[in-house]
Amino acid sequence: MESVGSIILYFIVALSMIVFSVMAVTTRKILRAATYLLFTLFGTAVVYFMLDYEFLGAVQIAVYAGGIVVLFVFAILLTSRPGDNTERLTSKSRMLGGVAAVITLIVACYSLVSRCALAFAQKPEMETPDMQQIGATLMGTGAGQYLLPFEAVSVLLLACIIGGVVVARKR
Amino acid sequence: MEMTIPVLILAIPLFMFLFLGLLGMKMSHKLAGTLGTLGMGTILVLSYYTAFQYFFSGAPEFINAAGERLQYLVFDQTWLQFTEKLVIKVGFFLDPISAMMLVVITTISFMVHLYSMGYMRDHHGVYEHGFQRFYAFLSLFSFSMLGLVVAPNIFQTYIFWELVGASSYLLIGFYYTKPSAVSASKKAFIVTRFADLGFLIGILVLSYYGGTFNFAELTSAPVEGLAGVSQVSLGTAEGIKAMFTNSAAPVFMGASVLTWALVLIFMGCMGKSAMMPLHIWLPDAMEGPTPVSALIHAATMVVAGVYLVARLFPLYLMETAALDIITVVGALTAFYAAMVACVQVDIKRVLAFSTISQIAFMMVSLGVARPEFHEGLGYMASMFHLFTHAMFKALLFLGAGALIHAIGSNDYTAMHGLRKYMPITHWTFLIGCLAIAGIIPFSGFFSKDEILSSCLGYSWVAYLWMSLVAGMTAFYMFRLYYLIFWWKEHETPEGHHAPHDQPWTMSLPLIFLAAVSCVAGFIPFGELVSWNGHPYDFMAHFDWSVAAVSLCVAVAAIVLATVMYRKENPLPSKMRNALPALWTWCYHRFYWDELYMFITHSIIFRSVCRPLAWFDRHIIDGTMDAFATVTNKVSEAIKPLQSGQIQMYVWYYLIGALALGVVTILCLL
Amino acid sequence: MEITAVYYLIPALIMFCCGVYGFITRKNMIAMLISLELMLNAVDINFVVFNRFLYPEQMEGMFFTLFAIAIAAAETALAIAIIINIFRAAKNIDVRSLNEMKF
Amino acid sequence: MFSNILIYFVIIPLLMLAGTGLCRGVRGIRAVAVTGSIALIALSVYLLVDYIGLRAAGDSAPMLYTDSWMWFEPLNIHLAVGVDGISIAMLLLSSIILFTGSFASWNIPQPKEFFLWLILLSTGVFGFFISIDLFTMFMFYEVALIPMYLLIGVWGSGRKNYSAMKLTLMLMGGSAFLMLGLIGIYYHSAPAGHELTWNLLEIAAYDAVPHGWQSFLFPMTFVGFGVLGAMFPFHTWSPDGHASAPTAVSMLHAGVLMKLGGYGCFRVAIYLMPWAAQELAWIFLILTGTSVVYGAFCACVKTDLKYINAYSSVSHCGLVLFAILMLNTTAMTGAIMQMLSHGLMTALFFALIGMIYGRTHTREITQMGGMMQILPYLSVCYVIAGFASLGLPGLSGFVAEMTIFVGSFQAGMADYLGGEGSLRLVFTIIACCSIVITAVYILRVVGKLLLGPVYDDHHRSLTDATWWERLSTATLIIAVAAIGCFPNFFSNLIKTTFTPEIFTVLGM
Repeated sequence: MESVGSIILYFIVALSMIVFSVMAVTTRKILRAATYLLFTLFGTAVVYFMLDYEFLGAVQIAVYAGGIVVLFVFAILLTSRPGDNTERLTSKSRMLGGVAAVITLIVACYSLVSRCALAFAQKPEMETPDMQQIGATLMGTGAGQYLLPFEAVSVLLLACIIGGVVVARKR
Repeated sequence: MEMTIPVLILAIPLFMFLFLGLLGMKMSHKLAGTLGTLGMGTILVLSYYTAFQYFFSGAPEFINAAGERLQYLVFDQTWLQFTEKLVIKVGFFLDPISAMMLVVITTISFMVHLYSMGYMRDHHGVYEHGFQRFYAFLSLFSFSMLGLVVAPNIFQTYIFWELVGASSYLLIGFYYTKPSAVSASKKAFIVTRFADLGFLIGILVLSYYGGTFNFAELTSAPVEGLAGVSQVSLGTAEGIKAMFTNSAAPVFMGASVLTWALVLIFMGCMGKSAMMPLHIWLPDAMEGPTPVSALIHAATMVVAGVYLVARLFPLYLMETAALDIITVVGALTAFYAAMVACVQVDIKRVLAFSTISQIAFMMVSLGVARPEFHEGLGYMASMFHLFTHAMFKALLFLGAGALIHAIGSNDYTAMHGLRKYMPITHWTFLIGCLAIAGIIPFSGFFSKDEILSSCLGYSWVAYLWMSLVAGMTAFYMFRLYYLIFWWKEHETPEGHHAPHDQPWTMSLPLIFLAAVSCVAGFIPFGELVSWNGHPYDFMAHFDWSVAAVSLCVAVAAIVLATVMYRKENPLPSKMRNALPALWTWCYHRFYWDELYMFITHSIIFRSVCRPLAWFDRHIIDGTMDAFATVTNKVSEAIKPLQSGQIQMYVWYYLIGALALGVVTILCLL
Repeated sequence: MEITAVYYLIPALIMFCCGVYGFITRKNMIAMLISLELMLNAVDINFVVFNRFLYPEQMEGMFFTLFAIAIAAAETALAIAIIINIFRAAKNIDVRSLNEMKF
Repeated sequence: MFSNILIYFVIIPLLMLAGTGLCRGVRGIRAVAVTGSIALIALSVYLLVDYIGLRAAGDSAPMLYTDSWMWFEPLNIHLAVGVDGISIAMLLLSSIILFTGSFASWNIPQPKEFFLWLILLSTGVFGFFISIDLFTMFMFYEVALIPMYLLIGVWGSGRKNYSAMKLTLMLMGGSAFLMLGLIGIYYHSAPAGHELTWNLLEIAAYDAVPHGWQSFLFPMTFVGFGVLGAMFPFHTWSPDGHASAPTAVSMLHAGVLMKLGGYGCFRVAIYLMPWAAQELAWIFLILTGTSVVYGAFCACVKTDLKYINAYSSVSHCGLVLFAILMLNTTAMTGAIMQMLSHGLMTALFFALIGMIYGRTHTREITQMGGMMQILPYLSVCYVIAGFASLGLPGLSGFVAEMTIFVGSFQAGMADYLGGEGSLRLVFTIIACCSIVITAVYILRVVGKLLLGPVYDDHHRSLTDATWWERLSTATLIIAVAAIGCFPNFFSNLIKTTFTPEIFTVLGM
């Protein structure tokens, strides 16, 4: 049984996530969309905290909210001209997209609710993984440890930096 | 008999061909011609020696105790083995007719070699272009023809049959810059090739049932104790016939298979010997140099058909239906050719049709020959006529060549009254005409008389028919003779020398052949050649009543010709105007060429080849192209799906994923 | 009231569907990228939720999310670089105008 | 591995490839090509002599010099080699044609690239003829096909892109059938309990392909190889392809590559699936019998020299496949001889056409005439080639055709008298008719092109053959005449393969 506070918190977070993500895709101002995305990402971070993954929540805020959204904002500012940041969606395509999204939602929800008993699992007790443990797992080479993907991601990031520079470089 | 001389007889001309063909252009004209003639002279000596040995040495492999002539296989060498039994061997087969043919071929060939030394150069003594090539081809022809007559098996005959065809093609087309010569050579080759198709199938049928290609095993029985010696035997031929009749399918389309085989082989003979309806190539073949016409298209190659029928004669005796066909074809051809010969203007054409007619005589003679009547007189008569005809027809052709050489034209309209200018030619030509007309004592009289006798033994219709043709022969030959040498005084065109007799190289062959034509009739041919090797007295079968009648007919025809053509007079044109349709048809050779033109051009070319080629390009190839076109079209059609619009891709993906999800859910329900 | 896994999964699902909607309707490439981030984020939540609710003693889901975040960052950076480049070349970032290389 | 003589048939071309790659300048490349092909001729002659010696010593194995090296274990694929008389004849043919082809492309532009591809192609050809492993055989087959696309597409003339594409696609289509057939054979190659194998000899010895599968796999392999053998109605790549190809490629293609088809039909389709060969022969007899006269008729109306020759190839190669299907020793011997003969004379034809085209820049016979006066050497060679093609005794065409006709007629009569229908007989006679039609189109060309008056006075200034052209044509003519004059040597060489103790599958 959860505490009432956490239930209330849950609802606030869930509702804000849903609302902001809907707004992020429906708003016509692109900068606003980025802002709503930021809020959604914050909500996600909160979810991580609620599920006792504090490190993950911190990463989410630092990388997503702090890095990626800033990147978006820069990009928007670089590529938008005044008055150009509105786009008109035809009602037809909007409707089609909406229908597709809704059908997806229905299908997924239906299968989740009616077919997936695991979805109703109780939250078991868990110790919050401490930093030492996370660090060891990330740096270890044994079973269930992640040095190789870690290094792969580092290479990817390096490649991405170089690639970004090369692609965006002015010729 | 040792092998050296027969091998040399075949090897020397082949060597001369290769030698002159490869190196001829490097040597002078005169040297090439002399070498060729000397080579041919050597073969002449060797062949005479061989024939003499065969006929007169009395060796046990040539003649048996009963005085019957035998067949002797001098050597043979496997050339190509098809199956255990069917083997093509190259060999040398001596029997009366091949020995006789050796003499004929080498004599005429040598005369032609000699004659060409004079003929193939103009009045200033300049040799014609390709003179060496001419001698090379003559050597090739001599090689092929000798190989043909000495063949011990039918496949060797076929091989050399094709080779003489090819050398004939090369020689007819000798003046290859002349389109008419080119098309004549092409026509000759293709028409004979068509006939050879029948020959080939005939060989296949015969060898399948008979199980052998060898003449010795088809028509003769081996003689005990002497290797390679055999004797003509009806028993063997009956054995072959039994193989046909005992097989699972002895009859095909109403005739026995043996008849089919023999008729198909005869089809090859019809092509080579220019029997109707495959005769159309021979008149055109006169486009070749005249010595070639004398050698190939009068004396030797064109009688190969007769020779082959004679070679297989015991088998033909087994199926008299095939012999009847030969008789009918021969009789019709003889008459037809004689009719046409009566109106032609080109002297070589006249001689060509006369050749067709005379070969048809030989064919008829073979067709009517039966052992029951005068011990197969027809066979002997045919061979005898082949021999005499070769001599006098070569004489006539060489004489015509001399005229053409002197005048520069083939038409008698440019000649007339030449008897004073060219006496040697005149007299030799006259002897030739008398011989072919059948005037005693020239050679043609004897051979023709025997043919008529054997026709009489077969049926009186055949006798009358052939006598009529004999009369026509005398008529058209003397028409030709008078138109060339009499008719009116010769008018030499402005700026030309008066025609005169030819150099000795040309006169010598004429005189020699004329002499032979005078005396050849007295050769006791029956002693030498008969269908089964059994000699018989020639005079015992001589029918004086037949001889008298034919002599009368010939004389009457000559008289008619004299009346009409000796002096310029309006009688010929009157006769022409009396029967204009007949004259036109004869003059145009009964439109056979036009008929063939129609068949080949309009039917085969336009209605078969062109539609097939169209079909190939448009239907077959079109189908293949259509595969490509359809593939292209389909890919063009589905190319927009790969629009590069990422959102469209997401749509496709989403729809697919949703459909999959829905289906899964529905299935689980 | 017990907050079970489905309570987290449903909002994530809605977020995902919003991402889908945005991705297939928006023409602005940056907006599409934002939608993409939404979808990625929704998936991340799922990983974490399943890890937390079903296998609390393991950390695979968490680490997967961690790496996903890192890769998302890289991807976004590169995508934005490309978008800027496209903008330089085409003077707009409408996704519909980007099919010229296709044919 | 290097102790086996056969492997050198692949190694020498590979060395030639390396040599050509390293060479600079056209002289070096010519030297490499000529030296290499002389080495190959020498090798095949040595092999021929040695082979005859072994056979004379009584070695009656189906294939000699057999050897096998594994190169892909999981599927049991070997580099297995071995030859019999037929393969040796084909090797000799290929090396002669490569030799003459090198001379025929003496002055080709971009010689380095051209010879690289040409030699790669011949590597495939040689490899194909020495392999007895189906997979390796197929691999070499593809190696021989692919360079053709570039050789025609780059060095060709006329509609070369179209032709190259068409040729490659059609042959690849055939390969698709073939691959299917070969894999099918592999999976039924051995009876239960034995390891599956690609080895021809083992498959033939097991004779384990079930009849139901044979009737599916036989058409696959026969059509697959038949496409390359220009079988009606899959022959249309041949006229376009040959018309566009450069001289040496036409020579190699018509002379050797089309032989791969006939060889494969015999070696794979019939040798491994004799039951189906007997049951289904009638379908292919009709097709091949048709192509014999069909090709000849089409050749009668074409005016482009290469088209005429390509259709003539359709006719002659049709005869090869036709004879193979007769399933008797004589006809099959004839088929192989026809392959040799056609290879040599068609190479000669294409060489001459290339030489004439190189001078007059036209291949239309209506645009030329009287070449005999201008180019006597080439014209005489052309006449000889024509005579060989129309089957003049003393040249190769005659002996091959006669062997085929005699053999087919025997097979046909055996069928007819045995009450098994007269299909073989009828088609034999139809095929015989081709000798007349061949004469028609050959003499038509000879008459139009070589004889008669000179058509175009500009042609009068042309020069006759150079020494390399003379060498190349003379070699081919000598080879053609050698087969034509001494046929029994070749016939016996080939026939050993069909002797009962070796070729038992058909009960011949």
